Amino acid sequence: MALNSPVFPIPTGSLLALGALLFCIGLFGALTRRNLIIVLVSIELMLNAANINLVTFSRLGVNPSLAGQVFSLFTITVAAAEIAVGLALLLAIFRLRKSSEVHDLNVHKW
Amino acid sequence: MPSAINWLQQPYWMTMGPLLVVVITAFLVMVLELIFRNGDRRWLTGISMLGTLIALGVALGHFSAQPNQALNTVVIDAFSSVFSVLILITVFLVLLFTLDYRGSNRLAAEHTYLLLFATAGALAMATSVDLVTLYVGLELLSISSYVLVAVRRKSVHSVEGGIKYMLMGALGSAVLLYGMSFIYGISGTTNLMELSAAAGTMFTTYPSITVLGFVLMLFGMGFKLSLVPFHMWTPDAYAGAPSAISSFLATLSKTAAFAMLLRLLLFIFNGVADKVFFWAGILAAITMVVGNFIALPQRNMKRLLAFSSVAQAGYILVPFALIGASTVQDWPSLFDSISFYLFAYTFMTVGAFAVVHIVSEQTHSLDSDALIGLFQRSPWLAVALSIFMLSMAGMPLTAGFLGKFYIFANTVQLHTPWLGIVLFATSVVSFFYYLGWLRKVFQREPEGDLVAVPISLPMNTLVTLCVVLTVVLGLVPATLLHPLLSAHWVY
Amino acid sequence: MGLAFWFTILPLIAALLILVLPKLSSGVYRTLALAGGILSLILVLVGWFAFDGAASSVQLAGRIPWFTLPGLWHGHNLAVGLSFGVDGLSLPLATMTAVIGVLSLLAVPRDRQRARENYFWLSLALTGLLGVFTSQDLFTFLVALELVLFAVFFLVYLYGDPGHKEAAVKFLIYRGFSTVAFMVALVGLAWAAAGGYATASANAGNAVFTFNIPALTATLHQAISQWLSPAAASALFLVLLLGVFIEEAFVPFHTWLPTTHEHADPSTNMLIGGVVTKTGAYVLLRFGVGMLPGEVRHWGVLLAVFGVINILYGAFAAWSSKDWRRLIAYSGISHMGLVLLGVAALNTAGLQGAMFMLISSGLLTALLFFLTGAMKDRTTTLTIRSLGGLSKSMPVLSGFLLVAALGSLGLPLTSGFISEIQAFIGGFATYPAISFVGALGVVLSAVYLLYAMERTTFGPTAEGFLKLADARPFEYVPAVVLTGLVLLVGIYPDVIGHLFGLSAQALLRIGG
Amino acid sequence: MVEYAWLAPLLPLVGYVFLLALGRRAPEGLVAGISVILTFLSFLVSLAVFTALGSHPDATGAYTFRWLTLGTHSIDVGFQVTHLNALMLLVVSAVSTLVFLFSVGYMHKDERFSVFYQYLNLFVFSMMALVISPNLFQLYIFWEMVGLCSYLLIGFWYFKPEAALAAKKSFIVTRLGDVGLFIGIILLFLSSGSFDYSTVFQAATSGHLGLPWISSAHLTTLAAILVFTGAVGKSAQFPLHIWLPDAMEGPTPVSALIHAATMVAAGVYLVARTYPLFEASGVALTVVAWIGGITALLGALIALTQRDIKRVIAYSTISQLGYMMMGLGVGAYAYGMFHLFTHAFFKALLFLAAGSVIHAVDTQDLFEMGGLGKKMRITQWTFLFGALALAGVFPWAGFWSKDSIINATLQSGHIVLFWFAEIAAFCTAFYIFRVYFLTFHGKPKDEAKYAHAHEGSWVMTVPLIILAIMAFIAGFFNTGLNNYGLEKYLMADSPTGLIGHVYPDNVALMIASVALALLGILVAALMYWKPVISAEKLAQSLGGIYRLSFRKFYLDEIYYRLIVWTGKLIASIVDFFDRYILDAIVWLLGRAGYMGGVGLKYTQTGQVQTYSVIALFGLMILVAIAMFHVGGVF
Repeated sequence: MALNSPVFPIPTGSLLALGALLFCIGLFGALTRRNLIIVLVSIELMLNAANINLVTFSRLGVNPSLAGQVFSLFTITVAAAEIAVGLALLLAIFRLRKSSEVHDLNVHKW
Repeated sequence: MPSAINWLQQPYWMTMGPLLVVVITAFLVMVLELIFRNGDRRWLTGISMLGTLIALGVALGHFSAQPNQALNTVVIDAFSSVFSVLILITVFLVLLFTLDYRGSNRLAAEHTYLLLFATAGALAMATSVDLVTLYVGLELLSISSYVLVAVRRKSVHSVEGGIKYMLMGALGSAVLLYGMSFIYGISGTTNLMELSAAAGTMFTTYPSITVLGFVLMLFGMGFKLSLVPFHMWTPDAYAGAPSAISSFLATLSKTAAFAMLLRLLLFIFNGVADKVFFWAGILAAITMVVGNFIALPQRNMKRLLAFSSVAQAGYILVPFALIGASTVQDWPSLFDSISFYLFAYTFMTVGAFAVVHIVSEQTHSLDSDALIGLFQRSPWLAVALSIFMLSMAGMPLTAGFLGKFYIFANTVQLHTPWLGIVLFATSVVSFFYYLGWLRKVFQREPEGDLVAVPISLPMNTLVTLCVVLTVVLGLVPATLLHPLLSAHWVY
Repeated sequence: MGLAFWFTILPLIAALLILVLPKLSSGVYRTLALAGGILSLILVLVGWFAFDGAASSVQLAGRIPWFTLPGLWHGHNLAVGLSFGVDGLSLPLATMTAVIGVLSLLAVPRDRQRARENYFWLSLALTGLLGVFTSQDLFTFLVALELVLFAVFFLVYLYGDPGHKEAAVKFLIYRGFSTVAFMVALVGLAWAAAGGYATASANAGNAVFTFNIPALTATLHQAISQWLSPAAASALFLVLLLGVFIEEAFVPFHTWLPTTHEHADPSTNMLIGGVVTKTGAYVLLRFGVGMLPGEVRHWGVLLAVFGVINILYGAFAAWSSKDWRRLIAYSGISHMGLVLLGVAALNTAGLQGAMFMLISSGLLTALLFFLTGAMKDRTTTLTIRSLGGLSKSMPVLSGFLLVAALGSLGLPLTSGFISEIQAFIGGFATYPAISFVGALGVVLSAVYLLYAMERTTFGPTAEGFLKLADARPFEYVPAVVLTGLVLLVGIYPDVIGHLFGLSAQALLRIGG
Repeated sequence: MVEYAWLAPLLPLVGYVFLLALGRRAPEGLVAGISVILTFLSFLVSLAVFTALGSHPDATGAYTFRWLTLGTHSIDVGFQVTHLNALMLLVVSAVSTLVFLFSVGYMHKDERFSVFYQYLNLFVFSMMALVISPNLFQLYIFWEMVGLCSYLLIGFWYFKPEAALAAKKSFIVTRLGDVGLFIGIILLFLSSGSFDYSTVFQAATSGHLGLPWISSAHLTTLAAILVFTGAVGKSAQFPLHIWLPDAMEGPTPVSALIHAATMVAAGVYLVARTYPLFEASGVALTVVAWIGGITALLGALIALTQRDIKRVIAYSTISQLGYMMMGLGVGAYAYGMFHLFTHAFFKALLFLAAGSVIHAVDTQDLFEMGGLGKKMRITQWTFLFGALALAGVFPWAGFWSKDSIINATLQSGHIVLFWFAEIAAFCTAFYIFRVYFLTFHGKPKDEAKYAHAHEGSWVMTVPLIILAIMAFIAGFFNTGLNNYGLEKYLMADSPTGLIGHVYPDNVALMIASVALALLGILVAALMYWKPVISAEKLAQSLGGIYRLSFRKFYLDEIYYRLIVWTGKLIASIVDFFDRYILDAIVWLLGRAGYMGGVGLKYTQTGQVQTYSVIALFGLMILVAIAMFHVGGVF
């Protein structure tokens, strides 16, 4: 949906594309990287992709509103909390396994 | 100061009652926990239980209340009341469960208020009608449960379970959020009521985006509900977490997720029902089949319960798939079947986890052989476990059978009998492993090397409660069905 | 409150008492279970006097509202009740169930390990079976079926010869599927009566969603005549038929029956062979003929052919079976084939013969299993080749065994004959050619039963068997009662004949 | 009197119940006393009924009450006394009374003495009830009951494996015929709407016996032949005769009563009872005649060479029953029944005499006996009477009845059958006197046995004497002397006063057959009394034929191969299919399910990223399908 507004030269499509790109990069990282930290970071990327979408829509959406930006603020906070917990857990497992590799999470199987 | 007075008299205090009570209790407990650092601090759990009970009272009060809403965000309707009540009952049972952890295997004290925060999140998911609050509630629930799973910091199992849950959960919520962003984008609002107004046009103008949004959100929910193929974290997390927490994950977080899913479906997607709900049906079928078959060769008790909970989630998803084929006047029966089965499922699952916990604590083994001769070691536990298992397998005169039957009747009346057939056929498969446990339970062992199973007071209470509720719901389903019947569902 | 309700529920009460009572001597549990069984038997017999034999309607009925399923069938509420009653078909079956139930309780050895569970599950199964025959509400009917399924599973699982656990699982899975089939078909029927599966042009004017069986029967006939689409009707019937085939152990879905019988405990076998294998045929009569007569007529040839296949297959398999219990199981299959033939004939004689055969086969199978069980106590084996000359050491038991065998090979003045000839009269009336083939079964049954008798009671007595004790006093009770009933039905069949006749005509009248 | 005919069967039933109550260990005297007295009473009743019916012939109504309702029809039970029935009643009760008396001596000191009498009483009851049953249904019931009694009594000495086998064989072989009867009466019921003889005959003769799938004429023939198969089984006609010789394993009084005089005659009775049906279809009658003729000849031929005294007499029974069937078949209804009447006496006599011999020397092998005449006068003379009667020597009973049958065969133009009958007659004379000479004349072959041989007590001799008298005079019941009373009596059953045909005596034929009989006796005498011709040499000279006769034309072997063997084959095939194909499939299915579970289980690799990838694939598929579903992207 190419929906151009006279004020902003940047077309919405490209912003959404940016979001999608970020999302995919994040997803790829989350699925492939060996190191837990990188995986967490990739997940951050995905959340931010969503944020970009929200902000875009709140300005250039079908019927723009502030809700999107508010939403993104919430998201950022939540993401921060998530990462905090993530790092805590990472430390815990590092203490126990002396490794932060995703592959070493293999106690539970079958 | 009059203005203050009528500010205090605003209806939304009442509307958000349960949520507020839980949150306040949570903070209170947190503070107290900081103050009293040492000694046996199970009285904190006591306080939390008290808070839960108060909240429960308030929530029950809502049944009689007329539907209304506060701040365009939180609503009271039969929907929210039923789910709030269920959530609060569940957390009460779980708290009771946690009382059994003391002495050497005491849980880190945080678990008490973490549970309460998670509950607050769950309540938000059940009661709010705004994407933002729904999302925040979901995250509150999830993040607390990540920590809860990993609550035993010194145990690899626990922490690894936590991390796996966390990674998958985060992934899920990210995708969910991405989907929400699209829905917001084409409607320009996050409020469900406005969304439901806009839904029709939304779909006609941007069908594919709507459906994309739906599928992405379904994916996110799918993780919480551990639907196949998003279920794979389930056994690991359940096996890793302490049994109390596993039961919490299996029941409370699923209830909340179902509530949220139902909310979203009804408000946003019911306009496009026939287009999207079919996929829910497919998911349900796959989930039932895979969940039951994968459980067949399981020996680890908690993993088996995890898979069984996967299968059960599949059963509960069936009515969701039916909404597509239904008209508004069919909804009450769908809601009833969903909520009835959720109640039944909660009681039998918590009970089963409790028994498994007791047995594994005594034998220090999670292998199902630990159950051998249980009937001699502790007849009461054996009978209780049999009742839970038979109820899950769908033996009549237990809650499980009626729940299944109700769902099945719905599939028949809404022209999707194949789902019902899959439901019962797969539950025949499930006989094999549920009754497989009972075979071990009733297996005869030489009297000599048998030690009676010690059972603490809270556990005894818990198991008794679950047994009673399971049987009562089976024998006198009216106790639950008729209140549901009287509730006016749609806001 | 109807009598039917009470005699159905009494064993359940006994079971619950057994469950809740503290640990006591097994005698107490035995007494409790027996009390429950005998009381319900007495009530059934009272029922015979209270029952108006001239009316084919449901009598002694009573209904307690149980609960309501909100909002089924477009916002209406589906009220489910504990509703029991008997008509001419179910009263004799209920009686047979009560009798065999009590006797199989008696047949439980007094020195049984874990007597408590045994009596508990047995009483539960008894309630279930009575419920199957007396339910007037689909939901209670299905509940009863499931109860039977689980209770019998545990009976087979807990007691029996080596291999009984596997047999139990086999039983459970097979019958589980048949129960599912019934659930699908029956709820489907209820739904069809409520206006479901309507053809495009039809209007389901006065459709109501009800689980009440008589009401359902009535509305279904409107449904069939007015709105139900033929395809749906056929589909429902075939699903029901599948259930019946598994439940009734018809070839080729029969393998669970010999396995179960071969390994289960005598008392359990009495119940399984006597009653549990009759529920399927009851479903076929009550819901197949009663609700979808058109379909029965339409698939009649198929039914008749399968009936004959069962008769012959069962007979030949019995001929070649090495173990008495397998033999009895297969002869049961053969008998049930005759039931299928009778139902397929869809005339009074055929249906009446089928009903008689249910009773007859039930009594005879129970008797045979009791006697072989009693023999096994002494000889420790039931392998036909290893027996012989038992008439010398246990003339009484051998005598009863002979009567039972003659009964099940259809000798006149036993219940077997009267069932056989009626079923064949019905069969020949409708499907002469098929029935001609089926009549071969009359010879074959003589062949395999007399072969087994010759090897068991006749001939020189083996050394080990010379000192064996004959029937003990308490063993006379089941033997005499069952033999007496077999002879009673054989010598004066009208005791149940007039009831069956009315029910058969009622079913056919419905069929139109 | 006729309306009290039900007393006749009732009395033995009372006896049965009474003995059952008394138990297995009841004293012999009591048991025997009750039984003999009750049967004698029922004999008196029968006699009264017989005479009463003679005086006013129209009192042959049926007394019935409803037994079971079948839709619109109802099945009745009750009793009906026609002249035929009355005659049968008389024969049955008379012979059984004598046999009961005889058994007192014969079964003396047998540990199951009481049981023996129980069975006998039950048999007599069933037989009489069969005879007076008013419809085919009740007839079938008691038809099976007498079969049961025969089964029980053949297997009375259950510990003898041969006895057990013989009992089983007799039941199953007769059952083969009974199935025919079973189907036959069902077809008659369906087509005529009733089991009652009268209704059925009505429909048959008026041609209203049709069914949708078959015309009346054909159905009549079919039903008649099916009914006849029942008779073939019961009366041991070819090809189902093989059970009767083996049945000799039972106690000899049983052979006399059941397997000579009464039960085996039931087949003949059945054909006679349903005669209108057969008459309505010519084909059926011809079949009856030929089967009868073949049987008569076959039985006689086999009897020539048997070594076992009872078997010889058994085969002679088969052959005589053949005569009766042939008689009915050629339309000589009255003569057939007449022969049944006489045969009952002299054949019972022969068996009892043989029994008394066996009792004395306890062997059944002819070639271990000899010279017993000196020690057992009465037995010898009575046996001689029986033999003469059987051989058909003037003026003994057999002569009159058999000759009238042969005569009828000739007159009715069945030439082939006539020659069969004559050859059979010659053989009959030969084989029975072979037995007579081997047993009572010549030198004792086995001294030991000869030593303790002795005449039985009065209970055994009295019946012999009475029967001997009957064997002599029974023939005169249907001669010019009493103006053919018997046949007139029997004919009274039909309104027209004629069933089948009767023929004037043919003196030339009489002389011829007597000569034939005497020739047979002479040959026997020359071979076994005054050995002029050596039996061995003769046997060797016609070896093939001799062996054929001695091995009973190998019919047993053929049947075994043909029927039993195939049956067992099928059975084992079914068994195999059941175990190793059906059950295997089921097992495999279960296994497959479990294995599927195992397979799924191993998808849980424990690698969280694998989990995510799988989940993502799920998402991809969902998105793809959903997009396709709503039609294209954007």
